[in-house]
Amino acid sequence: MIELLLRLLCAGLFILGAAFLVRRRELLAMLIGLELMINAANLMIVRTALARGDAHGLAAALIVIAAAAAEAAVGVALILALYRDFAEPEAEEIRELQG
Amino acid sequence: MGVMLLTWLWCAPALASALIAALPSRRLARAAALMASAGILAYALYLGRPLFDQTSLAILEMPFPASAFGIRYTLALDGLSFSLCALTALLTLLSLAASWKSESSQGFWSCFLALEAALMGVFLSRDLFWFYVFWDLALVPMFFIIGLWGSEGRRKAAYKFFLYTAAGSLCLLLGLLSLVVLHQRVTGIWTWDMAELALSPGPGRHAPWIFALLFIGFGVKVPVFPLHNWLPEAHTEAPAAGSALLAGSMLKMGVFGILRVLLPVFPMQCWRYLPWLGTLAVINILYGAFCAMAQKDLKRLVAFTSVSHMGFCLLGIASMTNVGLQGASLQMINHGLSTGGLFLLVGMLYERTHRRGIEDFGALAEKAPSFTFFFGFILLSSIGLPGLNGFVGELLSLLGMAQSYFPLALLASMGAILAAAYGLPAFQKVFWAPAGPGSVSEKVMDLDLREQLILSTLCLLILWLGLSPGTLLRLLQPTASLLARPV
Amino acid sequence: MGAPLALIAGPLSACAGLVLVLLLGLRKDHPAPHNPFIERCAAMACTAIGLFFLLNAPEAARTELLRADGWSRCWQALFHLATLGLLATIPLKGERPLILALASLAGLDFLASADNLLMLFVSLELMSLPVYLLVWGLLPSRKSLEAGIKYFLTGAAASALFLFGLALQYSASGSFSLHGERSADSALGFALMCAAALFKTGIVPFQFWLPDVYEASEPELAGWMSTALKAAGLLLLARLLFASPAVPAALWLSPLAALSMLLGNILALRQQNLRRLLAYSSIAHAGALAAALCAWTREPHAAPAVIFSYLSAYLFMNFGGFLGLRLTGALCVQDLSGLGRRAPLRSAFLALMLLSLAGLPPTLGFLAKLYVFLDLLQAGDKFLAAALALSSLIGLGYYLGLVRRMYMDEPAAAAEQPPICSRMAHSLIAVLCALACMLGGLYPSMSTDIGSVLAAPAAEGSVR
Amino acid sequence: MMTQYAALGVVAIPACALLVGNLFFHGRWASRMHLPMILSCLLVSLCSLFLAWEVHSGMPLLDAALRPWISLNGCMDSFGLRIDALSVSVLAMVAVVSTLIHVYASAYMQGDPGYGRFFLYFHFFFLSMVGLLVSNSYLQLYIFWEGVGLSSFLLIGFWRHKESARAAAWKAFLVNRIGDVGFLLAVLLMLRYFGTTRFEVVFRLAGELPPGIAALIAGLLFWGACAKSAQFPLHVWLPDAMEGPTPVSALMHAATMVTAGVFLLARSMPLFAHAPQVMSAMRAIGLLTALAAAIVAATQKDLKRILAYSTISQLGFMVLALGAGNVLAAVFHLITHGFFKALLFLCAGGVIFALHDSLHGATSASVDDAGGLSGRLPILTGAFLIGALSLAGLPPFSGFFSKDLVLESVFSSRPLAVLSLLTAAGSSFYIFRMWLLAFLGDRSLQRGPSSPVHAPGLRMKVPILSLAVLSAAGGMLGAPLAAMLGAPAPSLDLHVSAWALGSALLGFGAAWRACMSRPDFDWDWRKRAGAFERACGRDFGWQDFTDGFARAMKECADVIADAWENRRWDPFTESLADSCVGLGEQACALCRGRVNEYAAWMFLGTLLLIFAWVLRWVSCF
Amino acid sequence: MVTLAVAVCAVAALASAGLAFFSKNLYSSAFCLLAVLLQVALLFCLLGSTLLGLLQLLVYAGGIMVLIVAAVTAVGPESGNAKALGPSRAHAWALLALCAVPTAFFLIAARHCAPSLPPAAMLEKSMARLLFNEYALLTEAVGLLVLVASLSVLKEQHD
Repeated sequence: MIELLLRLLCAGLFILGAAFLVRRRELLAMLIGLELMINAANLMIVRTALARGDAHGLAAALIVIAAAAAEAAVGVALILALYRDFAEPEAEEIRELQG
Repeated sequence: MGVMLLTWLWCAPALASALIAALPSRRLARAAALMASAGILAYALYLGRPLFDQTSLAILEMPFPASAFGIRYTLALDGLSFSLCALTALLTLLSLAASWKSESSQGFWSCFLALEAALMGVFLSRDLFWFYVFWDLALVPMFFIIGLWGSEGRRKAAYKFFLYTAAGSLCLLLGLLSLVVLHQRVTGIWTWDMAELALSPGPGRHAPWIFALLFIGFGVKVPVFPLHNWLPEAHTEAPAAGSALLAGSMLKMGVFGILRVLLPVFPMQCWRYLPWLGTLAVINILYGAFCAMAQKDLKRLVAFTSVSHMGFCLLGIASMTNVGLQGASLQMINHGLSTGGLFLLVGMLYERTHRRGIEDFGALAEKAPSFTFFFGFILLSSIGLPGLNGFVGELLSLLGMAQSYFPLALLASMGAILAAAYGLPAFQKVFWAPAGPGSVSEKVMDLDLREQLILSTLCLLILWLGLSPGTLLRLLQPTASLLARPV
Repeated sequence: MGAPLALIAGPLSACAGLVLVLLLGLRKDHPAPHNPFIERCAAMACTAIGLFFLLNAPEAARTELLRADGWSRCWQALFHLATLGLLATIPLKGERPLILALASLAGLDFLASADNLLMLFVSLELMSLPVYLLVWGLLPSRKSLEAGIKYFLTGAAASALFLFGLALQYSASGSFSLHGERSADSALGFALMCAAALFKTGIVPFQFWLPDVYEASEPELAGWMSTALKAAGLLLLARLLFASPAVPAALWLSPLAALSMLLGNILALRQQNLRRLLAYSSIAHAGALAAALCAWTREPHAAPAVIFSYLSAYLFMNFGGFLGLRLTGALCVQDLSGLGRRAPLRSAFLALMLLSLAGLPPTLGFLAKLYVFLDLLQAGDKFLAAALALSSLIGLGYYLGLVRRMYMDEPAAAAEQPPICSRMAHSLIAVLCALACMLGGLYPSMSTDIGSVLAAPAAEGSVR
Repeated sequence: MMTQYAALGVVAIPACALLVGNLFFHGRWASRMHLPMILSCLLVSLCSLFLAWEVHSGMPLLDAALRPWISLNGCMDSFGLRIDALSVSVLAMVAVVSTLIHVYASAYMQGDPGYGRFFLYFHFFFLSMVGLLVSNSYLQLYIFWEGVGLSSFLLIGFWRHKESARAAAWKAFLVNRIGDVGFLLAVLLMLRYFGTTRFEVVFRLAGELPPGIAALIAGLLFWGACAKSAQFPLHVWLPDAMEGPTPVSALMHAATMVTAGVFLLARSMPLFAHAPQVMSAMRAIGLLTALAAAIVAATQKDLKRILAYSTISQLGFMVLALGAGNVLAAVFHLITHGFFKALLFLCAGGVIFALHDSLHGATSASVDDAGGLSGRLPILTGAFLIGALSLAGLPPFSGFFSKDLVLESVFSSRPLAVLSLLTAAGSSFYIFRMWLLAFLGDRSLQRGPSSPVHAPGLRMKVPILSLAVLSAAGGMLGAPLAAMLGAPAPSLDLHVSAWALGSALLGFGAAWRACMSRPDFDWDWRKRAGAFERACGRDFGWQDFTDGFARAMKECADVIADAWENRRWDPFTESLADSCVGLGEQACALCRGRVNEYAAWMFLGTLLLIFAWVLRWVSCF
Repeated sequence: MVTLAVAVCAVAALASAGLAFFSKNLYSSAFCLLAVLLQVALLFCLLGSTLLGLLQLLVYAGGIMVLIVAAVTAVGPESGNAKALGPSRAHAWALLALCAVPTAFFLIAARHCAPSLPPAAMLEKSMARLLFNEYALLTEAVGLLVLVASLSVLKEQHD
């Protein structure tokens, strides 16, 4: 039961995160979506680790959290730079490169 | 390793090409190119001595051991290769001599020698890998020759030439590779050697496909009927020397490939498809002739006659008889001489007037009698007047077909009628008819000594081959009798 | 010492270089833009030392995370070689790009020897995170920022896909080993991870970021990315393919490969920006590589060597191609008009690279393509072979179009001609690339020779 | 030994003369080009007469291979010489007549800007014909056969500024090519079945051929001969060929070109013996041609055209004789025809030369332009009369004997006999009509010119007179010729001679009645039956048909080259490339630079991968 | 009991994620994200790893959320113009519909999962040991990653 629930939650979070990327046009919202996706994965890892009593999974979760933090930092830095230099934090606005 | 005599035959022009590209002055480059090509011709003839003496049937050179996938650098010079190499060397020399006055840069001369190197490589290689390398390599200098030194439409023509023939090359590549891979799969031996792949058991049920791929690959170069339409444009736009070499040597690559690869590997298929191949050949002959008949541009006309003449090569091959194959081989040489000569002549006309239209000229016979003589002579060779070389090749090809399948020979011989129908009116219009209002005939000076020498060489060869083709046929015979269908 | 050295020689040298550059950067405190020559040399020296160790460390070794053998060493050597080129040529206004490149190199090295999904994920992150910053930072402009953000967002999404796949595989097998237990979850997991790998390689529905990013980056960086990062993606793909449950690659990879080859070349036909054009061409080349990978799953014999030969050939010719863009200073197609007369040597170099990319004999590119053809035909994959042939033809269309433009078009007005870059390092590397492309093509046993080095892992079956 | 040298000399001397003329007679010397040529002709005549004498006195057949040409496993041919009765008899006639025409031409062409070139071509014509006669294989014969075609092309188009001359030259070459292809195919078949085309081998083995093949070969050879000897349906080039200078016409009609076809047929008789169907076709075609051409000749006005149709008609007689298997008759008629036709042409040329001033540059004259010349050109009048009498077949002129032989050979069949007698009457009619109108007619009625006429010079008179003598006395050659050919000596069959004589006289009477008794008859008749006259002028529509066919071919070429090659196929191949670029444009619509879309595509791709995997996984269970 | 708590948390997390997606205001999106993160941390605790829960709280709520909120503050919560973008709504729904199959597969796969064991003791301790022994290199690599990330921030300051 718990398994099913958690799987539902993981899938839901992951798909919602993807939906952020597909449908939201604010870059920061897309970042939020990314965090959701990572969290979904992390939840899955932790659940497995705890269910199997496997310390490797926990270590992995910790490492993933750190990596996600690094990624988020880079993302925020990029978006802020765009805002600061060009004041356009929208996906729709950055379309200079195309074709 | 030895001295690698044959390797030098393609290495020498390659090196000369690189050297000439680096020379500081145009005049120096020109002289060097001419000397180099003369030297290469002499060297080629020197190499062919044992073949002439009939002390050996072929010279083989395999200096290196086999490498990955059984690729092995192997060169062989037999009668067929030798005659094509000599033809290439000769045409290069004559074409370069004919463009002596062009103020082209070093690149021009360099490109021609590079082209010569690639062509020599094609005619010498016995290893399919190297064959293909040279085959494709030949496109590059020709691309530049057309694209850089051609006439107005050169950019498009060069592009079209390259892409069209490269499409054929890719088919060829696929076919060759399938052949090699299938051979390996069946026999367990990696080999790219043409001789070893002959009658390969590899293709099996895939044979029709591989045959088709190879045929398309070679056919584009020949060119075979529906795949011919790169040729008129390339010929028309190329500089005279370029079209001479393109027609004279490059088209031969296709026929050479058919003789060297397609026939030995797929004799059964060839026999089975004989009526179809023959039909294609006949279509080539008649189609080229009909198209030539309607042309208003001299160079385009000559280009279409090429299509028609190469049809005779194909006809001889399709007959799969000893005589027909010899005829096809001979026709290659003949076509090289006569069409090469015609292109040079049209080029000389273009050099003087920058016009090529039939309507642009008239009454040249009065202005330029020796020009008229040479043009008429080579034209007669091209339309197959007996006593000149063109006739011998056509006769043997037709005879071969007559031995295998007479109705096709009958149809093909209509080409001889059409030849008169396209060649002579153009000749009459340009040389006999009074000059029209827009004519540029006044600008035409008669040939100077250099040009007369070039053309006399060709004419002498034409006459010699017409009256005594035996010498050359002896060289070509071993290949032909090897490939002929046993009676 | 031998065994651990074999394991971490690559990343260690990269990290050492990174630290060295950081330390050297401390000696002066002014942040003004400058060209840090010493730092560049230090970074290159460390990378070269790493390369040296890699080539001279014959032992095979493995830990829980990593394993070192001929296979991983070869890839690491490739990465080091590419990075050396990047480090030597990248234009600098501070030492930060060096640090980022070295960090990414460390990630690449880890990726090559990783034997553990978690390690793969972390190295993937370590490989790509600095590149987002490099793309953004090297050419600080709106375009580069836009490319950086696009790359980041899509790249992070790919990482998330990988991560979720990893979690699924973990839940299926209870370990992060590549060769764990199989279950329904791992089917999903491998699909997700493969998607991430395809993203890094730039295979068709995952390729959209690639032209944008290449267009906005410096040519050297784009050249490096198209070789090193693409190779990494392919490596990842290969790993997953041979660890994954038995889903035949023909089912999903071959259509995608064919699509990449064709679409990449077709899209490149109409490009005006040269970097974008080369980006599309690199998509097509990735398709060819993926095709070779498909053949690998059917015909395991020669394929690793084939893929590696293709990649090393591609390293020379594509890096050379981008270098040619830098050397000629050409940005868009029009800039090439009449270049042949203005800068004969440079345009000859660029033309050689383009013809090599087009796969014309006797260049290295031809040999690479020939191997792939052979491989495909050996595997009996006629469909892919035909697609490759067709795409080569289309590719020839634009490569040749560029050559034609260089030599057969009238030059633009003098004012509009782009300036020509003349740096020693560029010229030197260009000469190297040209030599490799010309002579390599005449050396048909390249693949078997590489194969003999790679043979060890292939025989052991670790890759499979 | 002597005979071999003489035989070789027959070919070698003209070749040397050509070489010498080509190399040395340039510039000022071009006007002396006739010297080496006439000398060579004389030498060849001597050689050939010597050979004829030798053959007559019983020299065995000379058949020598000189040098190999194409040798494929020894199955092909060499260059060689064959001197036998047939070749030597025709050769002697050709050489002598050509010599005379050469002499005549040197005067006739005096002052023409292309004088040197003319003699080169002219002599090349001669060389080709001589080579053709002494060939010992079909293949070698074919070489010279084409050489004859080429030189006729050059000579008919000699006045190259004239549109009509160019067209006629092309037409001659083309039609001859059409015939040549038949010959070529016959050669191919011979090579296929015998491995060689040497006469002796071919004739020896001909009996062993499958019956259909023998007929095919014979038919193809006949087709080739039809073109050269201007038999229906390939005769269309000959009337137009009058565009060349008159000596060319004389040479072509008397000695070189048209005789080649008859010679080929005579030569191939052993082969034709195995193809009776072809023989009957030859009879039919020969007779049809003879009759039709005679009718057409009777309606023509142009001097040279009348003679041209007359040639066609006479050639029809020869083919008729050959079809009946009578080689002697054909060859004999060939020789006498050579004499009197050359004579007639030279006379016509003399008339044209004489009327030069009033023709305003035209190169031919009609009977209208001439008329009533007898007073001013007595020699020509007399010589022409001799030629006409000979052609009409009145004794004792040469034509009488040869025509008699021809009629004799077909007399056994009533329809053939009637028709050929009718033709003989027709010949008599048209030639006397021509003579009467041109030389005796009333000037005033014929609106003839009154400007002064040029009397022919010595160099024109001598050939004319010599030929007149030959035409008059050529009948004596019958017996030696028969002896040489191994046929029974011709003896006059009085029955046949009477009929022949009667028909000739009938023709003469009709001509006299038409032209002299009512001088305006000719013109009234023209007005009344204009349609018939036009039809005759176009060979009863056959010319229209062939012209239409040529036009259709040209249009066909235009359609292929333009409508198909240039407008369809070429653009199609190019559009393949363009469509690739177009596809790129379409695909670019997908890359609009929106990062959301990138992500969407990525997820879509991932989903597809998942589907592949899941499907696979599910299908495992 | 735990199941119920997990269920509540899960539903809450999903709901707040949905809210985040549909709210037009970036602030509220960020706060909804915070809620999701908190629920996930809670879930970690509920499932048996308090340490990870705390870390999640620290890193995400304390680090990442601060970053995001700061960024939102800098950028402004309202979206600018509201042009249609990217894939249309229909396409997005289609994509979502396609997701249904793998999701179902994923949920059904729960049956094949290994039965859960009782929580092992000392799990977190062995995790720590792992991080500094077998996974040492991994830790190093992540350290490098963080270094790179911090460089990006430094870059911000430099330029």
